[in-house]
Amino acid sequence: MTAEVFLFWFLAIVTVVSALGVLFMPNPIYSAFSLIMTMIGVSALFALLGAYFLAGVQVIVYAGAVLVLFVMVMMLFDLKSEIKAFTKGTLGGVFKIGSVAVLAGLILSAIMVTTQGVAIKFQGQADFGMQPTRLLGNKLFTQYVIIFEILGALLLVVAVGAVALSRSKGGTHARRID
Amino acid sequence: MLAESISEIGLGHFLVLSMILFITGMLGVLLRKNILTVLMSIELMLNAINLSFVAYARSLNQLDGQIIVFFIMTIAAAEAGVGLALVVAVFKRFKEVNIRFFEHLKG
Amino acid sequence: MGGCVPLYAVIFITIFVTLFGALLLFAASKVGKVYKDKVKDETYECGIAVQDKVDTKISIKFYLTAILFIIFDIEIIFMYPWAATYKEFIASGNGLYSLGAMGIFMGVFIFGLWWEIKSKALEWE
Amino acid sequence: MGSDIFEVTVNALKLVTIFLVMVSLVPSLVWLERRGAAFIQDRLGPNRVGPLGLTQLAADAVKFIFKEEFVPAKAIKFMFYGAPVFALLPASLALCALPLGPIINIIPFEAFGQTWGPYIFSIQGYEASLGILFVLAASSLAVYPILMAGWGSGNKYSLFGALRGSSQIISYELAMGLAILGVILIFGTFNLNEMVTAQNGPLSFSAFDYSMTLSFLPNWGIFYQPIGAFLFLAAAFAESNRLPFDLPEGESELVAGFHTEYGGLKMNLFFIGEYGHMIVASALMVIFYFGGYLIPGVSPEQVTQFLSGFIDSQNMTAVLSGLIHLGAFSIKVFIFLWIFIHVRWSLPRFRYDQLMELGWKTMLPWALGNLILTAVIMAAIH
Repeated sequence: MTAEVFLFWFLAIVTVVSALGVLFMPNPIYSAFSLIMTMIGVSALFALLGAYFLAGVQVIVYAGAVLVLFVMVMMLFDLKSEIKAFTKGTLGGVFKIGSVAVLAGLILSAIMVTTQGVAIKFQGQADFGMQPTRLLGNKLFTQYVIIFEILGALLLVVAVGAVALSRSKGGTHARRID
Repeated sequence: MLAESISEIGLGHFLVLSMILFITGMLGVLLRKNILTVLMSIELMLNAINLSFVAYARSLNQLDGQIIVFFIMTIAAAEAGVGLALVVAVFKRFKEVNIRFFEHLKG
Repeated sequence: MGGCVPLYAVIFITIFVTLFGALLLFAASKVGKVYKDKVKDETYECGIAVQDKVDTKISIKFYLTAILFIIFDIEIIFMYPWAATYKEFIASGNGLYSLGAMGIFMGVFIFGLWWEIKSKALEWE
Repeated sequence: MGSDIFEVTVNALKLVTIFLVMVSLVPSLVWLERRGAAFIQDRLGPNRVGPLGLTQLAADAVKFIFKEEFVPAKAIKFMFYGAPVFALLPASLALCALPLGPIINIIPFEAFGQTWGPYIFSIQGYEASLGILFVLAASSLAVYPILMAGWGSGNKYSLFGALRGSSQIISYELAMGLAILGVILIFGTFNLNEMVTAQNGPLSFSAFDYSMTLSFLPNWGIFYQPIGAFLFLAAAFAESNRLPFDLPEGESELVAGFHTEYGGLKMNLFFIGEYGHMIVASALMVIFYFGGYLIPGVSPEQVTQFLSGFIDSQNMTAVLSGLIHLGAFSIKVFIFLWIFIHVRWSLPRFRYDQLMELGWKTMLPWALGNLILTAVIMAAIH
């Protein structure tokens, strides 16, 4: 068992357990902390796959920014642990879980069929230095430059939208004419 | 066969792991009542997709997959920003963050 | 193999530090004497009787700051690969192209920042 | 982790040592801070326990451990205890990724009837190839202990302190990220080791086929990024919650901020985290702008050559040279730590709106301007 194999199983267990934590924790704030753990685990998996830049970005963006916002919003709501964390309806629940199980089976069989003999070779394949990041930057600014600019515009729209939403004095009926 | 699949890590392993995370996120979206948990589950699903993209990028030895992941992360962050701004606005109005709130939106 | 050294080391130091803190806390909880007291267990509010049902009103500004942080953080993250490759672009004679591509992006960024400042979204009082 | 037991042990010991040095630096820094404060305010400071009051450190440590264990009734136990433990993590993770000295090459040697080596050791916990990104990622996790403490204490002052603290940290992270971008632009790499080696030698500018060498100045980042260095330093103060940015603890408004309910060892762990951030920030400042472990005017090769005049063993020379550079690095870091302490006792605290205004409306535009200026100059002089 090589180092990578051990790391993979370790990280797989960490991510799956904490992902299940997101699903089953009754208190959303614990769900959030569980999700942080998942994000860090996924980031470590990225590092294992040689995507060092993405591993860093994953932690900075998800754990360092998005989840901070989630936790802060939960503090605003002052959410207590919910007794009924899941939606009502036995029949609906069975139907949902059943359809998800069918989807899982489909994906699994697709993976089984398509990945016969496709292996990731860890030894000596990936370059763990600065070079992949430079190549990524190069590609981003030549081949994908249009998408990059569009995303810049998208982020501007999101910033304006967030400000506008926080301006609204609560809900859609706030400024109705009486 | 089993021993081999434990000691040899291939693309399939990462894809199956990605699928498990995706399914967990999906169940969270479908089953949880709290809208914040639903949003977090969506983030989890996007993460699962990212993982499979990076695994493919490594397997095919191409960086395009990684760039797509970079874009997905941007979209996910934007989605979280707008989604939470909406949730805060809704909470200020109705003091309620459960999914059943959306029943009020009918007609 | 080489790429895995940091991952192992990072996991090692994470576990070590966590254990160090936890054990220290555990040891400290064993050596000191504990006197239980109902009044002492109360939340500290400068000696005033605890106001139990507080409707914690937290300014919306904190969330707005966090949301804007996410967006600007992403934009800054986009600049990292650019900064790493800028020297190469200059060396290969495409410096102006790279600068222009980033200039448009940066223009959008600056416009966003200017708009936020102008619309008083960053105003605290 | 390594190829044989010796290498693995040394690497693990290195990590543990760096962490323990960080932890044990904190009491000395606290002593320095108290004596320094007394010096600045024309007082004596702690001088009773031992020579110069130095054993005050040990007395404090013993007191912290023997303090009564206290949990408020309303606290959420997991968060309340988890916060101080996790407060240690970001700083120690970041510190382990910093290059503290040059790489030591060990040629094969005989010991215990066996040949060991050759080895390559770096005076660094681990070399993350994208060092800056790793440090940024680790320090972006520093928000969570604060939020956990604020939430877990079940106290509204703690909660407000935590919200303020986290908002402040994330706001200044932007300015910090942009200031660091200037450095990346200059050196063209994320790797901290490459950055330090790029700062070797005398300062030389070259533009339009002209080149100018100032042999009396080292080739440090500060001469390329003066504005960036200042912005980075200011942002580092805010990131480590130090005065004039210690709003999360603003005792005039919030009792003691997010650690209102903490006492004894738990409080001490928060302290270690905060001072750890200070150490990391100073070390980053040195690495980005002040040549890292390099001694001004002397290159590592010259040091090794000089040492080999006295010592025969090549391995001993390498190790000794490494230690000398580590010493140079420590001196530089200590200068910045002293600046941290001096500023704390010289400047008053900001008001919260002033703080946010400074972060978003002053430092962010300046950092952006600095970045654009750097990029344009780099393109122009080519």
